[in-house]
Amino acid sequence: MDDIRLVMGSLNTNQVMDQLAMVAPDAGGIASFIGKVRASGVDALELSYYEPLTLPSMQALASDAHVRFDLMGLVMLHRVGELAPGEPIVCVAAAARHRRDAIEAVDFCMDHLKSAAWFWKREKRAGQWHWIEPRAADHADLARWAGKNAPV
Amino acid sequence: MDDIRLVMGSLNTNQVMDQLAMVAPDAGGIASFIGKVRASGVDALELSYYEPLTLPSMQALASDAHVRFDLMGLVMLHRVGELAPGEPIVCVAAAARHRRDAIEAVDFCMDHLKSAAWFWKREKRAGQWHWIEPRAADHADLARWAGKNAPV
Amino acid sequence: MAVTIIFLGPLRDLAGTESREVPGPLDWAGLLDHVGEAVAEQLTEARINVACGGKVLSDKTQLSAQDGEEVALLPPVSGG
Amino acid sequence: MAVTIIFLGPLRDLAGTESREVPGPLDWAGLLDHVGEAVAEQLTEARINVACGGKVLSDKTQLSAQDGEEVALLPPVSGG
Repeated sequence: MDDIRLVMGSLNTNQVMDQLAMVAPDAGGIASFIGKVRASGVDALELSYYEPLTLPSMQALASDAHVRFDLMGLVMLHRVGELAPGEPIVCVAAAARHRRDAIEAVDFCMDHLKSAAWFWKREKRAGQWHWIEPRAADHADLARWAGKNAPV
Repeated sequence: MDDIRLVMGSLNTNQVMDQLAMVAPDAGGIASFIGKVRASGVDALELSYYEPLTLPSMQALASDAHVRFDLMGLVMLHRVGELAPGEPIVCVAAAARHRRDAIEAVDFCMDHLKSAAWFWKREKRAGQWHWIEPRAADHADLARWAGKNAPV
Repeated sequence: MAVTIIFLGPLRDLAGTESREVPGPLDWAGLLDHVGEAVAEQLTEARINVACGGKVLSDKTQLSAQDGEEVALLPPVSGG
Repeated sequence: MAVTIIFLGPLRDLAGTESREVPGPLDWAGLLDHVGEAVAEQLTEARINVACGGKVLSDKTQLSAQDGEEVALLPPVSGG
């Protein structure tokens, strides 16, 4: 039921949500997070990846999420290439019987995609490209999961 | 920018998400939770409310969420009346500069809507109506917010 | 004019009606008298709240509803 | 056949190229020799990982790439 993908073209998040609702009709809830390029301040965003590692690392993350949370479906779509302001970068959605499994799975996957998955991100501002590293807050967010409900 | 409503007819969650993305173009992320009537097991669900308390309590909850989290937009739509299997009951979505504000705001609002907002819920199973009370887990979820980042 | 008592959620089933008009003013003892034995028994439990004029009472036994006011009997909630 | 070195993220800018072919086999000392001074300096930092044949090395100084294999230099990641 999972849909874990790198997306080259545009990302239709509504379609993703509709699809997840269809494959998990008995879910009591669907949580989601959509990360976007801010509409102002940047000219463009570029996501690069390394084929042999990036998708396998996302699939491993999805497996971890299933071990930690009771899920009926999980979607994890991540754009690669150059993105325009306002475009979605990432869409994570989880369907579960109970709402906290769905919400926590999304939180867990996003924390890992932000600072522990094989992506490199740069922003173009005023015509110049700048590489982005995770903020201290991103590392702190990731550390919350260490040892907690660890996969067995 | 907020949209806090009781909804009598059907609830178009995709429209809600698109609208929030439009009113908060500089949000880095949008988190959401959609609670649904499970497709199997129940014939119908009925949500009743008390006009003088219910919407004001949702508006107060939205204000609380703004005090606790740095939000650029908040949507909280709750169905009332009789619902069919598969229909969305509630849709909470939050737009924020940083993802954890968005995700935590949705978590916070859902915990309160589940067991601290003026709704009464009953399910029809095998032709019989049964009133539903929050599960112990719902009370525990709600208690997580007591005293934590309390509004000043 | 009268006081309107509103029965919410499962109390509606127990009372057999959504609302009832009773002569005002209405205090706690009067309320217990007017709602029937089954509802009165529930009302004495801490988990049942009472609102008067759109405000939830911090102490329901201090109820003092005037003619034209609405008194709502609020069992434990469940939304979402 | 050769070993292909892949420069990811900011290391691509520093190397001035996305990849470079060097004769195999390639060990840690050889890698430092072939990537240029700027990249070599970065590589010695703990925050840069090295993958060989699609596996991230737990100890990059133990690198032992054979002809036909790909060696990827992985700076700190940032997604989402």
